Amino acid sequence: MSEKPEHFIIDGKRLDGRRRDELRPIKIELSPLDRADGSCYLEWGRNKVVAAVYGPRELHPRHRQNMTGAVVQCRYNMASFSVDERIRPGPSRRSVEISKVIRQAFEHVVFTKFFPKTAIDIYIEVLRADAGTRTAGINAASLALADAGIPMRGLVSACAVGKVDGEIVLDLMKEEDNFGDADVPVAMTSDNRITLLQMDGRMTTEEFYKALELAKTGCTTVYELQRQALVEKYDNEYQAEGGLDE
Amino acid sequence: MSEKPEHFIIDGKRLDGRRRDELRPIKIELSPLDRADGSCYLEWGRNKVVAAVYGPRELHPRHRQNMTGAVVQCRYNMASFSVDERIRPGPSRRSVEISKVIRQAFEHVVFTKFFPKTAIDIYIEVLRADAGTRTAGINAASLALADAGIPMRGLVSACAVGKVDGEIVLDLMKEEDNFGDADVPVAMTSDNRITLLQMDGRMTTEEFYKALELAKTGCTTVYELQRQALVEKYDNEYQAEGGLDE
Amino acid sequence: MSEKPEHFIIDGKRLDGRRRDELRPIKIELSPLDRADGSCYLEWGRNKVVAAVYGPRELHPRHRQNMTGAVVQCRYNMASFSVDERIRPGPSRRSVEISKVIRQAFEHVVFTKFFPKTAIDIYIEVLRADAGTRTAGINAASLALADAGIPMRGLVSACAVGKVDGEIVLDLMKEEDNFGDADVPVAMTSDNRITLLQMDGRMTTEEFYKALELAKTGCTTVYELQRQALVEKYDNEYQAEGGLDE
Amino acid sequence: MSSGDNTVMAEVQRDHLFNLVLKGERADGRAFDEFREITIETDAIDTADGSAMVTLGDTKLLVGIKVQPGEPFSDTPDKGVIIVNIELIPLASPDYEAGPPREGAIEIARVVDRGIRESKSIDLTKLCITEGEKVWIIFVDIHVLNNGGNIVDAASMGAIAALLNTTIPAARHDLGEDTPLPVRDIPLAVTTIEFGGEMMLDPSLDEEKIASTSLIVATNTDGSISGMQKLGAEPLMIDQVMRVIGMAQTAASDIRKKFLEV
Amino acid sequence: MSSGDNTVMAEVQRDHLFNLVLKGERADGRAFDEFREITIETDAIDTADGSAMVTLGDTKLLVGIKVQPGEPFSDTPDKGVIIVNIELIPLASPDYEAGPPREGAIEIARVVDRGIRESKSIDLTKLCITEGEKVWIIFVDIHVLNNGGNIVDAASMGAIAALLNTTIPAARHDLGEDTPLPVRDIPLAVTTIEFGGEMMLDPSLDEEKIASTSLIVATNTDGSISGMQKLGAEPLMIDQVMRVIGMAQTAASDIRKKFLEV
Amino acid sequence: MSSGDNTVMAEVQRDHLFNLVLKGERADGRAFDEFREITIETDAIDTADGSAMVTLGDTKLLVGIKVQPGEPFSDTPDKGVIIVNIELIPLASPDYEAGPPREGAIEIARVVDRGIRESKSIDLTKLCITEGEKVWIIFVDIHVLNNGGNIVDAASMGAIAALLNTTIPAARHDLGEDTPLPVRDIPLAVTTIEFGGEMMLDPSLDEEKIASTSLIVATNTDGSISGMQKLGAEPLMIDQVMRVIGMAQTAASDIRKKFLEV
Repeated sequence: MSEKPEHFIIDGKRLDGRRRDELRPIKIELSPLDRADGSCYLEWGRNKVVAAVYGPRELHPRHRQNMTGAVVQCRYNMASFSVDERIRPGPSRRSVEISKVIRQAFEHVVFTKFFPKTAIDIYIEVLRADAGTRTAGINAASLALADAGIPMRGLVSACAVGKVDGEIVLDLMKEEDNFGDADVPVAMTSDNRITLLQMDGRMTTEEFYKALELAKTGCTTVYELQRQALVEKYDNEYQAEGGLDE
Repeated sequence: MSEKPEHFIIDGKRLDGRRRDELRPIKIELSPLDRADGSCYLEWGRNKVVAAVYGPRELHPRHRQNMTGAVVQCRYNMASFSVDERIRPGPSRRSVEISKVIRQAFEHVVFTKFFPKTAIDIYIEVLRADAGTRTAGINAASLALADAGIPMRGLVSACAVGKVDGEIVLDLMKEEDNFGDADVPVAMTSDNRITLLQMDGRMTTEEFYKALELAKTGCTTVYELQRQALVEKYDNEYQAEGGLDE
Repeated sequence: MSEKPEHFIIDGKRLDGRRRDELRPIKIELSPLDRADGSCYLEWGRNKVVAAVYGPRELHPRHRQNMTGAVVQCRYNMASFSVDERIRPGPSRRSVEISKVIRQAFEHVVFTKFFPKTAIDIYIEVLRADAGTRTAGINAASLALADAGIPMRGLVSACAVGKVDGEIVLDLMKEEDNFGDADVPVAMTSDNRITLLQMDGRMTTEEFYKALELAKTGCTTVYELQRQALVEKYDNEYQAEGGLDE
Repeated sequence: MSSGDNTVMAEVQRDHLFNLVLKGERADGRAFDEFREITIETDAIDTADGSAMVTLGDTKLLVGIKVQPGEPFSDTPDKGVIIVNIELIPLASPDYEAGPPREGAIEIARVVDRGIRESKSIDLTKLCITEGEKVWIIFVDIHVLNNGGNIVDAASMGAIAALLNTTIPAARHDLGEDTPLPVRDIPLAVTTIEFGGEMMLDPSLDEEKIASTSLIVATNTDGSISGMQKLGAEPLMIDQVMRVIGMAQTAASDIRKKFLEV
Repeated sequence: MSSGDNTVMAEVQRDHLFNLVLKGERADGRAFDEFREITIETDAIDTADGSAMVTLGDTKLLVGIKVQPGEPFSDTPDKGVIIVNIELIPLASPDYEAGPPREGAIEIARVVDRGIRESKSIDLTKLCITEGEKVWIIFVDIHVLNNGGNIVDAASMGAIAALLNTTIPAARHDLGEDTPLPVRDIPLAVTTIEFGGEMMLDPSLDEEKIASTSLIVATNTDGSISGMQKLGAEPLMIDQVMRVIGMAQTAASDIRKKFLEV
Repeated sequence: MSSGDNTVMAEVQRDHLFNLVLKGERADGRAFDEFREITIETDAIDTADGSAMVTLGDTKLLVGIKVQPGEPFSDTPDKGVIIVNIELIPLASPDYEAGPPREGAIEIARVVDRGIRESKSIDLTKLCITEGEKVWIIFVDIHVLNNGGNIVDAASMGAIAALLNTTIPAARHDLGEDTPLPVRDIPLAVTTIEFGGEMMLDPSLDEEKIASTSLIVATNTDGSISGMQKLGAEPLMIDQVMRVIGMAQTAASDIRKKFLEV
């Protein structure tokens, strides 16, 4: 466990050299897993997460089925070695809550009505955690859903905003998350409809408004990266299948 | 944890000033909860318990249904803060046993045959425990069943008897229960049919007979209080609905 | 916990006086339990195990049923007082694994096809454990299956072989198991088809071959004892029923 | 009953409430920003080190606090610990089942917990007995007795009311004299639901069931925000969130003044 | 099989047993106050610190005692601990299932436990090693092998027989010399069922299934009562209870003399 | 999908693979003793004290090692502890379910565990910090990401690769300087399936499903055997077992040289 730094922002630069409104580097790999119907591996700073989607598929036990649409299910899990102190395998209160809010982040965008009685299962595994695993997981899951061909209104993009040294900053790194003043994870669609919103810490109303606006620009950047990853994949497949000749 | 007192009875008076055959004060409030089909809040000395009844209602899973009558179910639970030392939430071996004997205390009086395939659920929550929570719970549950309109042969009334300083006394308080020689919880119908009987401690046959006879008078007193509470409630409802004009 | 002995074999004799290829004494009692469909009590050295078989019988829940044959199930369990250090009741990772390999030791010999949708349940209780409880359990279960009248290709017989002081020996006793170099439990049919094979420790290929050959002779001896127990039982029953006059 | 959620009756009720909203009304006659009747009775349970019985309309719950010495977390060796637990016992609703807490109960407990923790209402460093070895553990157990809707707000009121009422039982553990638990702020979580395009405070059970989405906002005495949680599938726009924050601040301030700053 | 409880066969059997009772008879020819054959073999398991194998008619069970040093309960720092556990393993009956102990097993274990504890048969203060820190924990594990009815009485006999046979393994734990466990009394629980207006001791499996109610009474060498538990829905009158107590005392006295006071 | 195991499609596939075997072929063109492509990337996760990402054909898994001080087992007070755990998380296969590890996962973990432990690859006495009080506990957590068949062999490679890559984090715990974990041998478990009378290494998912039986053999650098486990109902003859041992030794030796002895 590191110590609280004296300052988080020095000469306009954060501890890892980023500007206040700058995201950590993001790397996306689509379809790394072939058993799942869709999957995505995503690195975000030092976070490493993988998401897989199965479905629509039969839902058991039957009494959990919904006659009028698919049931979206989500399991967010951290590998026992993904953090400094080993985590006991199995669900924790934290992971149960995060699984729930992630599920609800997608219920609006998935066209569940097309698939009554089925389940759409989203699995997120955190292999290496830095701050922001839930938002990293959402971004990966969003792409895994697309990769699985699940019909959606659009992608969901997520990032956190927070407050350190009295300033609103984008995409908290671990020290900022642990010792900062506030953390606000946000997920939204490309037309800025918020599907996940949580808040930890303490902020004034004005600060909070600034934070949401900053989250909007962060999510827009993430959305562009997600879109680009999908375009590249389909370009590659198109060419692999013979391009115009097909 | 208090120390064992040197004497439990001094000049014919017990530690809280009661006579050997005297009950602690009882206070009854009917229908305090509106979600349940019937409910009752009861104070007995420093015990505070609340009972609620749901049913007859559908019983899941189906293989637990009885084709020829309702299944009576009971859950006795102590709030974690109801005693000096915090109790971990969830069932304990003690609460499982007490739930079972309370359930059996009612199986005789409820006309289960009228409601095949259903469940009648009795929930008892101990909010503040002194000695005698199971008998307090039974008295409250009996009234909650009546309040829910469940057809019954009659009310069940309960109290404990015990032995301290070599004497048989009615309705043990906490010190008498912890440090006394014997504790006998009893539940019976108004015609003295015993539906719950347990015993802890050591007694001769003669003492035990005296104890049961004392329990009988205790239960009769309790029954009168229960009856009065029901009468008052129906009087009030009758007047609220317009009395004779209705 | 005893200390590791300096030598396991002195003048060709093992710690309990046995030769390298000698089994501990085995005692078999058929049908000791009348609730089960078949049962067997077996002592093997200081091991005491009892096996019971129920079935073929209905299998719940239904989704576990196999339309084309009986499902063989096995539960191996050690009584909490069966070893020096008390065991917590309930399944352990060890007992789950042993239950599985024992089940598979029988799946080949039981004619499961005759009994679609049913379960054949094998229960093994270790009352007193020395080394070799799983093989003792298999030998008892084999007889309990026969006692229950379950149609089988033949009996399964089991014993362990191992390595101590660099030599291959039959049927490890506790010290040999705890401090020896290797332990190989084996189960086979009377025509030497291996249905269970596990190995712990370290052996060369040559040693392992010798071990398997020794296991074969051990299993043959066990088979003779099993067969004899069954013959005696049926002889007794035949005479009890009136012999030739019947 | 819960199986009836998708039935004709549910449809009819939904339509009825929707039509009311169009007219600016609620089924029980309240204004959109109006709470149901609140009562808070502290010192309800003398075996607890602090307690409060809360009613909010038909909702009824009991919060009991137990304070015990115990080990600190390894990453905060000089701080006490707060553990918030909620029991949605089957006595309180036909929809609750016995068993370990489910998703919903865990979420509520964690939201209430964060509201208290993040507001820094309790100075956890004052709960240290011996650094790295022994600190005071504060168990906040929320026992729901009747679910009439909006458990979160009732739990939040009950938790802070009970904490304000709590004594650290140092004498009982031979650790000096009993002292009141030092509480520095009064955080309150307020739930707003969105339905038919309108925002409403303090949802009743029926309103809760048909809400498209809801947003819980925890605010402090100085109006600052110390917790937020969006529930439900429908999305919210930034301006809606800001509007809800304003409603929550006003409502929390009212409740704080009326019931908690005594 | 258990699903057959409500079937025609169950009806027929019930009628048959009822007709027998009217004639003062039981299916196996016993008198109403007569026990089935009992055998008690102690020292059955040498890995246990005490043990007893009991057969009671078709019922067969094994009791093993383990004595280990451990921490006392905080409210009785100077007393040893007795923990009675019963395993109704699926080997013993087609009606038992694998898994954690259910209501029935917990009740039996607790009734047997109270019979021993409340009789003060074991002087728990003699099991204190270091006050507040270390005491002897006595695990009484009851392993049912064949359920032929009346598990409680068999378990009660087995538990006290095994305790009488128990050595405190002090040497193994470097805590002095081994000593026999000091047992001061021989409590025995006896079950009486009510059926057709008659009271019968030691119910067989079939009788147990059709009993309206049953009463377990634990008595001591001096005839005093140290435990009681009513099971089943049918009520009992005070005079019936007193009659049952008499039957239990006589039966316990017989068993004690024949099998336990050697 | 798993419900399709007994269907016509499964029959057809079985027949197809059987016909291939008769011609000495496998569906993916491999020889019977040929492994699929292997990659092992160590140091994959910097929060772990050692780690390895393994791909074996379509199978993908991640092994992370955590080394922590803790108490030794009472019967081995001077030895460190290895705990192998495998998580068959539902992300990795449509057939896996969330929940505590089942029979299959427990068996794999125990087989991999024994392979390492029995080979004496890790000198556990070197992991003792204070005898009887504190030793290093080595948690080997195997996280399966994609089940493409033959999890055991991939897990075995990953476990030893990660152990070879492990540092004992003594400095973090104020217990001296960090040192590499001392690994003395490179045990490898190799799975052989029997199908249509033939023995095949490294079964794909389809082959695994139709195998009659399989035998896992763990061997060491010197060719000695340090673990074996037969799975499946079909029996094996002694000569078959010996043949499998030879195949496993050769395959393990190849993999060891190519990937692990660097």
